[in-house]
Amino acid sequence: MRRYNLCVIGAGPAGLSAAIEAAKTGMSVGVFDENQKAGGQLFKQIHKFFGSREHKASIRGFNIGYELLTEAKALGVDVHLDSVVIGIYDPLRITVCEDGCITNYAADNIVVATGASENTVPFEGWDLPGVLGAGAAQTMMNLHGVQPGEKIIMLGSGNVGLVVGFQLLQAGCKVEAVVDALPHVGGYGVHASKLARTGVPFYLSHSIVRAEGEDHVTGVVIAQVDSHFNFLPGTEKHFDADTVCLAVGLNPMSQLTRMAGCEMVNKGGLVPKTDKYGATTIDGLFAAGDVAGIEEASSAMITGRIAALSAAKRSGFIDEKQFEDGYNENHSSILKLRKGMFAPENRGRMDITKTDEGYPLSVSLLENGFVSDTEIRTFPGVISEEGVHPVIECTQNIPCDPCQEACRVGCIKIGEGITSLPQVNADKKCVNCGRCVAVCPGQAIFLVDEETENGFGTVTMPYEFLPLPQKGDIGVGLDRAGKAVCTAEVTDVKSRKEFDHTNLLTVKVPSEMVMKVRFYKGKEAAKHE
Amino acid sequence: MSEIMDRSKDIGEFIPRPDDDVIICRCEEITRGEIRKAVHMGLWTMTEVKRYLRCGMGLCQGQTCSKTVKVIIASELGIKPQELEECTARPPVRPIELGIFGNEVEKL
Amino acid sequence: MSSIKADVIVIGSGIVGSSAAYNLAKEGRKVIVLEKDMIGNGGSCRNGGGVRISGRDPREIQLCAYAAKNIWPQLSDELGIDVEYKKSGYLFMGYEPAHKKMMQERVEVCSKYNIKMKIIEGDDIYKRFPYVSKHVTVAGWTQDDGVANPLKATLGYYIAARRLGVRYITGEEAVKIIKIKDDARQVLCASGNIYEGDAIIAAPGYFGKDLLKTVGIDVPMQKKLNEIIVTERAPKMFDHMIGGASGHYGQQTENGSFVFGSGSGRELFLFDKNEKTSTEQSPSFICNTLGIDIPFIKELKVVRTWSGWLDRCIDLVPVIGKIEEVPGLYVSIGSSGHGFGPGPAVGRVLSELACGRQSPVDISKLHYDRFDYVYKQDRYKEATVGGSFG
Amino acid sequence: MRIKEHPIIDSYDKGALIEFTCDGKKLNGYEGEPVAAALEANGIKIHRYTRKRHSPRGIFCAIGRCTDCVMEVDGKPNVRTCVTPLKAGMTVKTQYGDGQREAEKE
Repeated sequence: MRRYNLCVIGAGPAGLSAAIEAAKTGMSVGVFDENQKAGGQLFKQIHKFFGSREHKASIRGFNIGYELLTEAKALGVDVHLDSVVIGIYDPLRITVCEDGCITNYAADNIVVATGASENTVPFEGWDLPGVLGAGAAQTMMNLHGVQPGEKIIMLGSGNVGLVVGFQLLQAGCKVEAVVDALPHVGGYGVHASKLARTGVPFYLSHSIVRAEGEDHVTGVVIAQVDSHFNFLPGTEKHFDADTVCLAVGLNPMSQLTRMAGCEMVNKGGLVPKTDKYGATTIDGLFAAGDVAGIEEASSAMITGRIAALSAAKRSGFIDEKQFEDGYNENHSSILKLRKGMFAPENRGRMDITKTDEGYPLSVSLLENGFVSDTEIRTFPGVISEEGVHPVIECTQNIPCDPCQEACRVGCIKIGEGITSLPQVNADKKCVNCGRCVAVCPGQAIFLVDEETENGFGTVTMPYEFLPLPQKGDIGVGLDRAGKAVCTAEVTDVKSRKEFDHTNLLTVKVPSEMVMKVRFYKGKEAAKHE
Repeated sequence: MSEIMDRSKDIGEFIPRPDDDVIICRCEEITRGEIRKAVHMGLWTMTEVKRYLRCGMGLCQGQTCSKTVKVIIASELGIKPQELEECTARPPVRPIELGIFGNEVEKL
Repeated sequence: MSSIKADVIVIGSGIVGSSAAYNLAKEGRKVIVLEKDMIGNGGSCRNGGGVRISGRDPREIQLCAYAAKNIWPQLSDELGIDVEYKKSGYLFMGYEPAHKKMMQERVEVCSKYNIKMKIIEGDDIYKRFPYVSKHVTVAGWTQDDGVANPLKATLGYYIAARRLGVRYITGEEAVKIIKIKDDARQVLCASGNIYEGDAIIAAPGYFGKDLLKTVGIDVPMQKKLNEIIVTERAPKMFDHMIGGASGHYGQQTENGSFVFGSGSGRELFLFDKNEKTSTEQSPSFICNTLGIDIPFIKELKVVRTWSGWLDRCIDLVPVIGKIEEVPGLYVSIGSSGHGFGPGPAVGRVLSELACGRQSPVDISKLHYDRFDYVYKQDRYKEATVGGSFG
Repeated sequence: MRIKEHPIIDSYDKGALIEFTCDGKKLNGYEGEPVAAALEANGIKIHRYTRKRHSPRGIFCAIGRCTDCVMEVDGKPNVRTCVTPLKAGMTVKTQYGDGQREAEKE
């Protein structure tokens, strides 16, 4: 029987990272994935990642996918695509369906990195064509270049719902509403703000009553829910929509580990019980990434490396010292990500009212998806001074720090740990380079000049839509809530390779609007609203 | 090992709900009401409900509905979903043509 | 600790245990069923669903015929649940002269009990059963055999028995049968609970071997892992039971899935397997042999494979009946992989015996005492694999 | 609808433009893309009608897990269109219930 030192199941961020780390120690590695392409969810992730440089922050997911795949191949990893692992058997054997036959492979170690699939929520009409997973919509548009629909209702305001919602806009679809039964936006506030400022309304404490339609979705009725998620009569609201995206959480695809006989625990779905090294209760069987507990892709890459190091140590490819060093490095890296209000232990908490630094959280952000005009001024990234300066509307403790490094003149400081709120240092003079605006994965940084000429100022914002406005265009400025508040003239458009498709749009607006205007629409586009 | 359950314990009458007609298992087209009724007939585990109603026995093998089915059964029984044991996970994880499944080849 | 009392304590909630409980409850007896796992999670819910008289050992054929004729046809009406029983026949396929010889022996046994089994050869096979491959050269056909849905039947008995007031306690593992003076009266469970009745019916599957030992009853049996594959649904192709001399057996169920099991020959060496895992070899083996006999099945997708322990008795027929040396104890164990079809009858037999009446069908050859002295053994020979299951 | 221009994705990794049929109608798609993507691009949302309720179903998970998007592809029913690559000349049909195999359609 063909034997690998390490068989990795799943070629997503965790699996590929595990394969690379293991191959570096000299292990023979086979990676098996049921898809035709490696990369797992990475190739659907067209947004810039959060985190720090070591977590590949500010790099778009699909580019991380290419990097990992290239590295794995260079290290001689066998990547078996179109290969379904149908079972894990004792003693450490996998059965694979590939090339029209069944083959058994023996493994000295196995890393299961099968990821997660989407949760569902049943309501009347949820089986109609047009109701689909948010991840499914993402697959259709980002991998296959096909719009999943035209008018979309997004159910779920977690990061998946928010990120996919924004990507639907980028793909040219219209997002009619983001709906969530919980009273608070579940995902990062910066993701919500990106949607809200384009005019997407948020309906918190609401859920879908039914999807209407004969052959496919033609309308959606939502209604308010009480704290027990029961509908409140009389609050129904109808939308014309042809698509409903379900973004109601992820479920670890842990069947293989269950099949293998691993002890399972409940962590938002059944996951194999693992120790801090990724080892399950079966000797030689490890789990990494979402299958061991839902987190971001950045964390998945690290848990993949840790599992691979554990396997390498177990099989004598590295010694205790090498293992300790590798583990410590990865462990400290993941700890940085697992801090702040979105840390795994804070998941689902509704009672956090202040940032780690003690700033009151924006209530409007949690309830409406955007920070109010008065609230925004209370955060350390928002200052008012003469001349151009960054305004950082990053108001929650999320693990991310590329802005600090992007600023070469030291205007931006992030305190202890990467989850601290960025602060703008007024003593250092902003040089209007725009790097911070382009690099921020949350698109939460703006360059504001309160007065450039009599009664007018400028706002420079990140812009990732088509068609790209041109210098001299006159359109409307939208506030954080997506409401048109004034006429805006495009005075500059910067598109640089280093900005990686994040264009910098500078608009001229009345001075009293510079702390309000956060998005721009051409006159035509604004008229269609 | 399963928890001790006295199947004669009173879990109350079956009370119809307006959403009883909503499909839960998309493959086998089993509704919320059917699942709730099955619990009141004495089927108190994921496996028993599945075997009796076929929810989770279709082409996707419960990968879409099992979490929801679990919540429905637990709510009828008045327990937490985590207290219910999952149905056994069994190969093949994806549907595989029998001709391919029977074509075992050794690769060296 | 005081004991929990009923008229009869039944150990095991499989088709036999529940059938017994149901029949007793119908007579107004107070019954408690103790189940170590969940309802019917042993062989009763894990089999090919055959209700077969042909191909049976002569010692149990009457029991099987009794079930097929007197219970199965009315069972859906009786329980108020469609158990999907059909007297749709049984096709047994062979490939070589030795198989024909085996079939002739079966025909002989059947004819003694007035069951018509006939042998079909060559083109007649393909004319009547167009989906059978040319690899099959000889076939046996028994019209009186049939199929049912094991899940619906096993759970149906449970639902009906529970409706009649039978108290089922699941997760309650019987570990010891306690005698009071000469009679089996109490059952001690792992939980510490003690149940007491005038009679104890034990239908515990393989794991009851140790339980019976607590009153000195030792059935020579071992556990054996059997595996089954299930396909996607397909339009109805045939509604009868099928078996092949290469070892497979199964049916196309009412809902359209094909459910087929087989042995790969390694089963007896898999006794240390975790029950949750099927093996990497057997499903592939089943698919392979099945695909040879019924080629169109190769196009269908397998959606599930599963496994289960069967309680394989040394002479491949069960021990059923009253244990005279332990009064009050009635047993069904060791059905060796073909206990589903006769299951409802076995339950009825045990309920009759527990009520102090005679068995409605001759079970004398299935007596526990048959192992006591070597000269009593009718035959301890290894049966051919084909047709032994289902 | 196909996305003609995308602000982030410069190009999609697509094969050659080829023809296939859906319920007898000639359609275009790119070789190697999932059948489901080609259908969605052609505005086809209904993949099958279920057995019991005869209700329409389409794409749901798009990763081959939920099996809701199955259709009859080249004579075989229950083919997961979201993970089945499109080939030139492919015959795709709306599936009714469990569908029919070519061999059964006499």
